[in-house]
Amino acid sequence: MDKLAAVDVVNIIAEFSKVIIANRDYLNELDGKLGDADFGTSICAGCCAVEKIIPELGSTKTGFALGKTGTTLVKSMGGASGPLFGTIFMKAGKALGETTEVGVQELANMFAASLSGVKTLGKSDVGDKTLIDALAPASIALEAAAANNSSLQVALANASAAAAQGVEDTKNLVANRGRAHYVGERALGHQDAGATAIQMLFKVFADYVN
Amino acid sequence: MDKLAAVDVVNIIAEFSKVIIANRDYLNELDGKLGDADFGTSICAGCCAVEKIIPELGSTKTGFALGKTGTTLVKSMGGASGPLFGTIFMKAGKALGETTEVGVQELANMFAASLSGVKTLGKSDVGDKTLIDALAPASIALEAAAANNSSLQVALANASAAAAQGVEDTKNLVANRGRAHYVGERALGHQDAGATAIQMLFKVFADYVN
Amino acid sequence: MKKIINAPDHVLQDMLTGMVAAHPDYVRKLPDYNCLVNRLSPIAGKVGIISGGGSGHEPAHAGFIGKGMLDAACIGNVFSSPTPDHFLEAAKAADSGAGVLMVIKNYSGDLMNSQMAEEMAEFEDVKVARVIVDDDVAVKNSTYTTGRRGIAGTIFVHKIAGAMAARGADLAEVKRVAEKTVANVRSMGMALTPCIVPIAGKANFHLADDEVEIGMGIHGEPGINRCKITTADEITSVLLEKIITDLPFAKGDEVAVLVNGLGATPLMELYIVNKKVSEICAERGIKIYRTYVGEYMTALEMAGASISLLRLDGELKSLLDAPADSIAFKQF
Amino acid sequence: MKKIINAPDHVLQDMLTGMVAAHPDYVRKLPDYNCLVNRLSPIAGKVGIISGGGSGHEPAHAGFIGKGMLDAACIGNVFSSPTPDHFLEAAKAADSGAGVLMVIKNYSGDLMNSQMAEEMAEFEDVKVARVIVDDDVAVKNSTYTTGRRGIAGTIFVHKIAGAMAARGADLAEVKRVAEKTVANVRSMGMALTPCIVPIAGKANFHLADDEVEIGMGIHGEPGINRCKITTADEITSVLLEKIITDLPFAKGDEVAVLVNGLGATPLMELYIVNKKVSEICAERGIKIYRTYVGEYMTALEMAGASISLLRLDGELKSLLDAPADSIAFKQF
Ligand SMILES: Nc1ncnc2c1ncn2[C@@H]1O[C@H](COP(=O)(O)OP(=O)(O)O)[C@@H](O)[C@H]1O
Ligand SMILES: Nc1ncnc2c1ncn2[C@@H]1O[C@H](COP(=O)(O)OP(=O)(O)O)[C@@H](O)[C@H]1O
Ligand SMILES: [Mg+2]
Ligand SMILES: [Mg+2]
Ligand SMILES: [Mg+2]
Ligand SMILES: [Mg+2]
Repeated sequence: MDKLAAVDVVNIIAEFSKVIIANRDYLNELDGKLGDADFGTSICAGCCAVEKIIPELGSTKTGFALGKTGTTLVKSMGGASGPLFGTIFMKAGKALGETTEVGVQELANMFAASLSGVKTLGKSDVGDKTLIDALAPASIALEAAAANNSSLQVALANASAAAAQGVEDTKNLVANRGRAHYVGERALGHQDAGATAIQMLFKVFADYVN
Repeated sequence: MDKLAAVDVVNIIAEFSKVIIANRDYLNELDGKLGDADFGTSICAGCCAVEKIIPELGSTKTGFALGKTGTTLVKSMGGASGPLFGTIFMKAGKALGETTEVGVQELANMFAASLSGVKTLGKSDVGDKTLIDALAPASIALEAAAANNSSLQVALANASAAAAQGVEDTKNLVANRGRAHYVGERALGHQDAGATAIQMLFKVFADYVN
Repeated sequence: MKKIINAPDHVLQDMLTGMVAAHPDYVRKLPDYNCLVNRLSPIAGKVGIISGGGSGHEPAHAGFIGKGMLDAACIGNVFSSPTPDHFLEAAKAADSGAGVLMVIKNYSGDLMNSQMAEEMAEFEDVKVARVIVDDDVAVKNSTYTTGRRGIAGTIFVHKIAGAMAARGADLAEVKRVAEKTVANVRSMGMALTPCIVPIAGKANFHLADDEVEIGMGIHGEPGINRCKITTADEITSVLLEKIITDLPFAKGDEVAVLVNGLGATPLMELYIVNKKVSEICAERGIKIYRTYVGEYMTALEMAGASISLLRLDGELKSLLDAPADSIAFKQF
Repeated sequence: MKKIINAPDHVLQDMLTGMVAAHPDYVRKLPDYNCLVNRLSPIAGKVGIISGGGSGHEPAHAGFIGKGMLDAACIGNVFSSPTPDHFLEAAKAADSGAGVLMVIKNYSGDLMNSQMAEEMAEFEDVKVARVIVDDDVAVKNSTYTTGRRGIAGTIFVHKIAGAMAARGADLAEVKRVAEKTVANVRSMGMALTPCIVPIAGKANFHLADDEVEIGMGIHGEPGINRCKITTADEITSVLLEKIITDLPFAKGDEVAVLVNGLGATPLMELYIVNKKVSEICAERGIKIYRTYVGEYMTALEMAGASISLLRLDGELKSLLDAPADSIAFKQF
């Protein structure tokens, strides 16, 4: 597989939803260490809403399903993560627009857009012990893969590995600001829930092309 | 001792206050079985107020100290027992009035007045598992003693014994109405707190004349 | 016992001080008496309305002092009746010469102390009448009562009598509508947790983690039965069934509803109860004219709620509709 | 978990149904949206005021819908921000064409969802401005915030902005006084017990039988320190000290005071706190212009209280004094 078609994007969205729903309690548990233990419930509500609209996602434009998934997440999640995950998909969709095929360069473009959208909305950055700490390294890995003309498989494998490492790194972060700040040293050893969901997203992408 | 003078009445009131104050926790505990465990606190507050006015109780009229004690109890106790114990002393005082000496007949008169006052105010009667179950038999004992021309010592010993028996009898009562009604069978085995205080009053009288 | 207090035997005085400090435009305190008095009272020609009882039921009763409701309230220690002199002084402060109605809940202590005050008032040339509220349909007798307890339905008596007095009616008329209110109001409560009287320092009963007490009184007196907690809908149905069949409230009746929190119950839960109340009334053809949801007659930090229904006629409706501007009950 | 509810995931809908049933003269619900709207809104020519946030803080925020306060509120799940479409629909329902001010408490979720709504509103031709309330002086950052949390001081923002809008001021002017209120209000709370989010089913922290948490947030977020419970006077002093030195409030300042219950604290205890508040203000020469005591911004059944102080100038005083007739905040 060289490029993802719109239908592949829909399949990936469907698979991501399945994975998230299966990990609801785990994500709640992770959020419980640094926050209010509702991230799993919240993103699960979002993914359930997404599952319901999967039949409506058919289109030749790859951006369509992503954008629609984003607005669905925004409308169904609430909390802090709703706008953030919504933005990730909405910005990704907007970056792809009417494109009918997604290659490595497109993947790099779309997640760069997602990353910048999240940073702006969340007023946060790398090192704040948030989902950005998984999204940023994955995005960088994709840009490197695009520069190196890597295959889709290699690009997504690298991105997934980078996201996984990013999640691992959140364990060692004591944030200077934001929600993880107040727990201070107590946050050490715990990985961020939102970052974990991002890693799951990249793993679904990587597994799909294999 | 044949008759009680006004000063004896004051001494008895003072002694009664002492006894009650010493039995605060015990009376609370008894009330706790059938009510809200505040009777000791309540009557103790009354007796503390009475102790403060003891110096003002000097008079040749035996009714004066009793009446003043009654109004003091009413003003300082609150709850259900305040008006009742206040009435006991107020009615007793009123029955004696300007009398300078209290013999058996006077004792019978004063507690008959107390009893009828309590029944009217409390809308209660013998068998309701209240202080009436101590006051009524004591009052009857005094009337019998008066009819038999018994001595003060015998009359008060009988009254005290009758009150004690009355308290004992409250253990076996399941009231048909009033505050002990709702606890029903659960009230069995527990003596009434108010009746216990009445018994203490008669015991103080009996001990004083010995 | 975990409370924001200074000392168990200071709670009444500290609270009174805090209330006057918060609402100097509504109330003043009588020196030497645990009585709060409407800043405007006595109001010339108006019958005075006073209420009294133990504290621990806030905002009842002093919180209902204000235009169109109470002229004064006398407040006892926690869950303990004030003594007659406090009732008397409250009555005197409320009296403009037109007489005073005492609103008393049916508890032995309140009854006896207020009755003594009524007798004392004669000597002070204050015309006093009393109305005894006994709206709780749960049990016939209870810890402090012979007959039914007076609970949250008392608020309606304050409102109706207050409005009638504000209209300039005489004492007999004010008493008449107060008694009419008592005759038409029925209530019942339930509790999830006990409360702690500060001076006692510990709860006087225990409820298991999954138990509720149906018919609980506002001092923690036992109710009808203790059962496993079920849904809000079921609990509401049980309470309302008992209330409706008692009067009985019938199809076509118009009612005012009061969903009252006992202290620790979130307003969210009271509204959830009210949802079911409105559904049951609709099913039964009972028309809801007005609804009040909130904390009106509490039992310290007890978790639980009571429901009151007041059957209305034209007169009661217009009195209920009248504006009121008290500390805790305001209506434009 | 012991609650009077039907099911953890029904609490929001059941509550909204119960609220509308209780107050049909004040609010209507937007079909398909968790938004309650003033029955009279949009009011021709008037700037709309809306507030939104998670539920569990009742009466905040829908309880402040009414004349002189809010036109609409959108309500999320317990302690969770509503999604942007709910903010948007609330804004649309409140807009008469004069624009809408959104009153938002400083929590990441509320901020982001309302910001998205603000962006979406542009496409719907609704002029929206936002004011962010961050009155809690306890901690700089917390579970859901960057910067200070918004807590009970928000009530003053509703009141002042609502009054300004009722006067017919334009959106910029309404926003100006709202921001002036935010600039002059400081709050801090403390808790005695945790609360339980229905869907979680258990408390997310624990306090020992003799512990209090000073600076606790309204979702149970940690504060400054956990210490042994002392007297109401001491606790009040600690909170007020932090509040007063923060702005700082100075001798000669005139303030409005809000002693707010977090859900399970008896009104009696809130008045006891207010006693000390009034004493401290008197000592420091801070003049209390108005005091509010009660439950305005709660955290489900959490026991505890917060204190808010708002420094007033002539403009804020007259806006605070303006009448208001909302469900839970009424002022003649
Ligand atoms: N300002 C932010 N910027 C980026 N990510 C954030 C921000 N705030 C929260 N997150 C992410 O959202 C996750 C928490 O989401 P969730 O539990 O749904 O929100 P809430 O804090 O409202 O309960 C965190 O694990 C973190 O990755
Ligand atoms: N109606 C009544 N008639 C006679 N005695 C009564 C009546 N009600 C209560 N008592 C007496 O008062 C005592 C309880 O007093 P107390 O605890 O002070 O009152 P409360 O019930 O208000 O807490 C009881 O033990 C009983 O003897
Ligand atoms: Mg969370
Ligand atoms: Mg008792
Ligand atoms: Mg008592
Ligand atoms: Mg959350």
